[in-house]
Amino acid sequence: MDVGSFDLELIVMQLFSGVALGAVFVMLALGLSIIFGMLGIVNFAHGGVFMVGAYAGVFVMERTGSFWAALLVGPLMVGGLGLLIERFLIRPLAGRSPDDPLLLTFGLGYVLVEGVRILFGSDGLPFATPEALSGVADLGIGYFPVYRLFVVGVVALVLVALWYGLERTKLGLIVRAGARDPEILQVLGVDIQRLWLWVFGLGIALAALGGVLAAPMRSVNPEMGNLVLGEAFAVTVIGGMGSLMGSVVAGLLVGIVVSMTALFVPEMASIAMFAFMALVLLVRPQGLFGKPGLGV
Amino acid sequence: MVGQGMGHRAVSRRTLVRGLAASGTLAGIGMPFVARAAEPIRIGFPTPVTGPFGAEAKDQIRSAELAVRQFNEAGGLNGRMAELLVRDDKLNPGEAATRTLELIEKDKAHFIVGALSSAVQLSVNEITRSRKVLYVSISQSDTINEAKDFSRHTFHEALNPHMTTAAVAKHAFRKGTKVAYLAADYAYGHEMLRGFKRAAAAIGAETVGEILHPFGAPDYSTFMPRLRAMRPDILCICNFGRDQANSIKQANDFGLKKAARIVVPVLLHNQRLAGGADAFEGVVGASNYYWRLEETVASAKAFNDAFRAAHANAVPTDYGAYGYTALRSLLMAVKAAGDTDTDKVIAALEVLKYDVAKGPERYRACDHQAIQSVLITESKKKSEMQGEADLFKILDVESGAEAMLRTCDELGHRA
Amino acid sequence: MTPILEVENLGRRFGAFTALEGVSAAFGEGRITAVIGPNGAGKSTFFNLLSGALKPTSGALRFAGRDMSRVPQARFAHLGIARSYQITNVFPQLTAHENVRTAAQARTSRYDVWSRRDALSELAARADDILEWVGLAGRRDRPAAALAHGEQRALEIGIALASNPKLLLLDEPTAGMGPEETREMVALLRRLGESRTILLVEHKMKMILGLSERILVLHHGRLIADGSPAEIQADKEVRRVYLGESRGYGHA
Amino acid sequence: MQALDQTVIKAPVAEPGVPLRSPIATDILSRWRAPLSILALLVLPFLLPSQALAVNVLIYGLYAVGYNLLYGYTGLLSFGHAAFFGTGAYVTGIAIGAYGLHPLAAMALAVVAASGLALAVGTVSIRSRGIYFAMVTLALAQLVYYVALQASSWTGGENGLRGFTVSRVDLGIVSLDILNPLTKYLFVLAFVGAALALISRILASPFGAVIEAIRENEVRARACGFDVERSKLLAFVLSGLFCGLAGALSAIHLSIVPLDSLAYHTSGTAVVMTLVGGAGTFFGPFVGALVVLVLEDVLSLWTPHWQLALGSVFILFVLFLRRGLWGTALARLAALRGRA
Repeated sequence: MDVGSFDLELIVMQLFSGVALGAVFVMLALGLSIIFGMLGIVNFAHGGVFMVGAYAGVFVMERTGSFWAALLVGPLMVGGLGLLIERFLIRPLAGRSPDDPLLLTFGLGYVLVEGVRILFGSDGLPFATPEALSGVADLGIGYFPVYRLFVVGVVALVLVALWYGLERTKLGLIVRAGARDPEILQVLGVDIQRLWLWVFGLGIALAALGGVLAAPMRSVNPEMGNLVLGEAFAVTVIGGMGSLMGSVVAGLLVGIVVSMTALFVPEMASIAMFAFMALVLLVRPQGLFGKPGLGV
Repeated sequence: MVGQGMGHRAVSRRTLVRGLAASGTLAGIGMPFVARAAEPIRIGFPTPVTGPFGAEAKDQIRSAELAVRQFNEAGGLNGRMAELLVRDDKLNPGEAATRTLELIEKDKAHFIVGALSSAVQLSVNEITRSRKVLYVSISQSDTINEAKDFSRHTFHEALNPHMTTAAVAKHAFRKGTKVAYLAADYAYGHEMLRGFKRAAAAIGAETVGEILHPFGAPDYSTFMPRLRAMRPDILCICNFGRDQANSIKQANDFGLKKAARIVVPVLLHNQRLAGGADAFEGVVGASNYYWRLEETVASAKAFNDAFRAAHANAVPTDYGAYGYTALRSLLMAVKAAGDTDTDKVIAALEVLKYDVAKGPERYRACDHQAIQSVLITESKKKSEMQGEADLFKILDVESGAEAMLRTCDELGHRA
Repeated sequence: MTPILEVENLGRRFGAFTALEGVSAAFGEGRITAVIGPNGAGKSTFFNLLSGALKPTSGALRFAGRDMSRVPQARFAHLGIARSYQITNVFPQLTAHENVRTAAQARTSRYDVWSRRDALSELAARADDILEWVGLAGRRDRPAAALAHGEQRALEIGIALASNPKLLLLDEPTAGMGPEETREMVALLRRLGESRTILLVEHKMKMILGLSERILVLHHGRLIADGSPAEIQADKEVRRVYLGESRGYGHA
Repeated sequence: MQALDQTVIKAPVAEPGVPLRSPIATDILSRWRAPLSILALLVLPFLLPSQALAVNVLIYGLYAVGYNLLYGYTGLLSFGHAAFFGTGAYVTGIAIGAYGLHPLAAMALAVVAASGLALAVGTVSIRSRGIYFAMVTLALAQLVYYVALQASSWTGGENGLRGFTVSRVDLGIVSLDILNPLTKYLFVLAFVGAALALISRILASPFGAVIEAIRENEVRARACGFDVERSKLLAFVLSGLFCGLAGALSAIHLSIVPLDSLAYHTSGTAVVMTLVGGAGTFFGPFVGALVVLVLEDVLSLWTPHWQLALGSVFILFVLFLRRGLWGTALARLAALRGRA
């Protein structure tokens, strides 16, 4: 590959699109990371939930015609589904091996995909970029879709909200304490089951939000979650399981790695993510921000 | 949604009844002959009912069933009825291989027709050629024509990338046109890329750059700055299915469609439905069939009418047409051969000239590739669509000629 | 006589937190020594260091004259150090006999994928002997999880004995036991103490005073007293720690 | 049939309550579990809808049994075993197709390669524990998948590997016609049977006791003097070895190697089959493979949405029948005997 032929502007532009892609990765991994970090559950249905989120977005958009309604109501609907999943599928597994919720959600992934195929067909549905956010912005160094800039903004907003909620509110304090030692909360008289219910719902809603946000960029189809699961896992593993900060940094790093690979050896862009992950695992098995020896 | 199992059962029940009737009328002639005449002509039909191409598979099945029904209603092969054994290959080559083995070993299928992905057809072909069973592939690929995968039992009714890219290039490229390529990094993507570049060289179009993207990539944003920097007149997107929908959509988002014309090797009915009119608007590509061909071709009209009558006025799609033309031609060859003997049917199919849905077709001798017309279509603007099935404008019909194909020599077939 | 176990200036830090610091002591063969101290005194850390579960951040640990500070934990058992746990820590779904026999394998057949495990008659017999010793012969083929609490504690010691250790580290062997079970355990420990060096962590003072010949007192990660039961009882520092700061004898 | 398996009682049981240990008499019978399994598999092709399906049951049964060595017996939940299955298949195909090796030599090479890969993947992944392990194995298997996709000049890429159809296997004295379905079944069964005997032997060995001890209580096993990491690694390699053999057999059977054999859902298949049949039981995974494949076969004839049924069934198994079909059946039998 002739590296010399790439001018600086293109490289800077590529870096920028890497960061923007990284924001997408952060968004994809967020729901997975929250549920693992707080509840110690690996949600193998994460990709499925992401996909259901996109379909919920389509569903709301078709009825209201408003992208904003889809962005808000879609994740709430799927979050509601998340509450049901926690209550009737995850909670009965309390006290069992941590493998069990993982296995259950693995089965759930199939159910979600096939359920959507029954309801919406197997072909996929179009999802147009909202009028107000379509078009390209001139960044001086190149052009970039307005919608992708919007996604970066939303992700930043969600992260700030999460950070505030977890670090600066009493509820956040309780959740964090509970994640470290559930027994303490029981002793203090906190209804831990209800707390976990809502945390799980939040994680699912965030995964669904990722789906709605992705819908105008990626085509909406029942398999759209399959790749997301792999991507989200890679980001979470690189960042260190259960570390929110880790997911954010890892997401951005992966975005840049993929983007730079795409510039120089484009066909290797998919491998790059997993090769990067293997490298991180070799040097730091617990991930960039994970605590050593973690792993429940 | 009705499982194809039901349809298949319905066919076999009908066949059974007819078979009994036939054996009744022929009872006087002699028992061995009766037993033979009563035996249905079994055609195995692996197709990905499950998975992302379920809709295409459904169209294939419906059209294939139509062809079988027409054959049977016309009296079959001297009273021998045809029977379609539909199997779900799940878009998985391993699954397809197992199903094909079952069709051959257990169901004693006389012929195999079907498949929808390059990998699946090659897997089916691997099984059929070692068992010396005739296989008509209805999935696109250049590979299956090449000597390495080909066998005299292999027939390829579908178009191949070489044909479609040549036709599209002929229509879209001019001398000096600047062309950029975004191609999926796998055999099918390489085949399309090769086809385009070859045509471009012949026409005198200029290649300003090419990017190979990973197969199955969901995000193309990282390729867009470079594609834009190439300043092409035409962007050729050489991929398929989901990859095509995603890359066209994202090229759109990055404003590439405003700067360049987007051209694809194959433009499919169901993929366009899934991608939406806005994303595909103005995209030019090729296909084997589009229902509005009926305005100029009589056999297309007949096919559409029969299909409409059977399926509540729905129109057949491109992949549906493959199922129909493959089955019709195969059964015509069976009739011509007067037997289901594989060698005789191969001989008959090799010399058969048929026009069942899209104008004249025939199989080339060396690689058994169907020489047929290629349609150049353009995806319509939403506001110009008259009805839900009115997706494309037919820009051109490249009529079938051997010159469209790579030479037998090039494919490694020695005379 | 060279001591079987020797620690010198032993210490362990976790980040900024010092769990254990500057502990020096030597232990001869065939004695029962108790380690006591209020909660958070560093007893668990001390035991984890002695059994190889943790590596010291300072000081030295010698067993039978050999420096153990870089020896992996698994080797500790092979060299003759075995331990039991405060919380019952057996293989719940294996039978009592399998529990002990498997533990006994650790010196001889760790990676043997070819012979039949029930054909290792020597190990099987040894496991039976140990079960007899700890009073579980009648429970031989019951899964560990189906044993009574006291029986599980005995099995715990049986597992530790399987490797025929020279040094036995017992972490609260009578935790959660009633008086009757405790009496049986004490008798068992006495018998064991005749042939082995035993170090035990305990909270039941009365039992310790009757059983051990020597007592180590840890407090805030430091060794504050080391002597015979009588000496410890008289020690001012110990009295201050236990009566002044702590509201009772430990927590159990 | 209870003789086929005694080890069930050691399965990672989720429900409270302690399964009863078998009396010595059944321990003696359990020695015959491998021959009895093989006997059961001899009649299989005559009970199933097709021989091609029966061969698949053999192959996936072995794949699941190999997987179970790690999951059911060692307690490590891997989501990346497709890497070993696929490697076994690819190496067999490449060795025959590109280098003209004798099928048996090719399979031997494949097993070696799969074990080697297992050693590498195991070395990296075993350092992570619990569910983290599942994700690391999954991610590493994805890496292998993408490498195979890229290395298309070797693997055929997305089109899959072709051109190595084995029609006959020359054994010196006889030459087997592998295109004959029954001969092929018996050929595959010979390997699967030998592998089962070997696995049974490993499970009954002292090492078998070590991995069970690790599954039961890792901390304790370490304190007893077992090098937990090395034991896990050995179990991982053995597991990869048998999964690689299963892959090699699948290459011979299908005469193609699809890229799917390295995909995520192929890893999931092993998990599903093992769980449905009964993790930690000797024959359970085979039962699981049989049930899942036949269910898929039957369901897919009726509805394109068979995955909905399969997913739901799997969820129900996790919720209510964690020991799987075979495990539950054996536990019931043991309970009956216990009462008697």
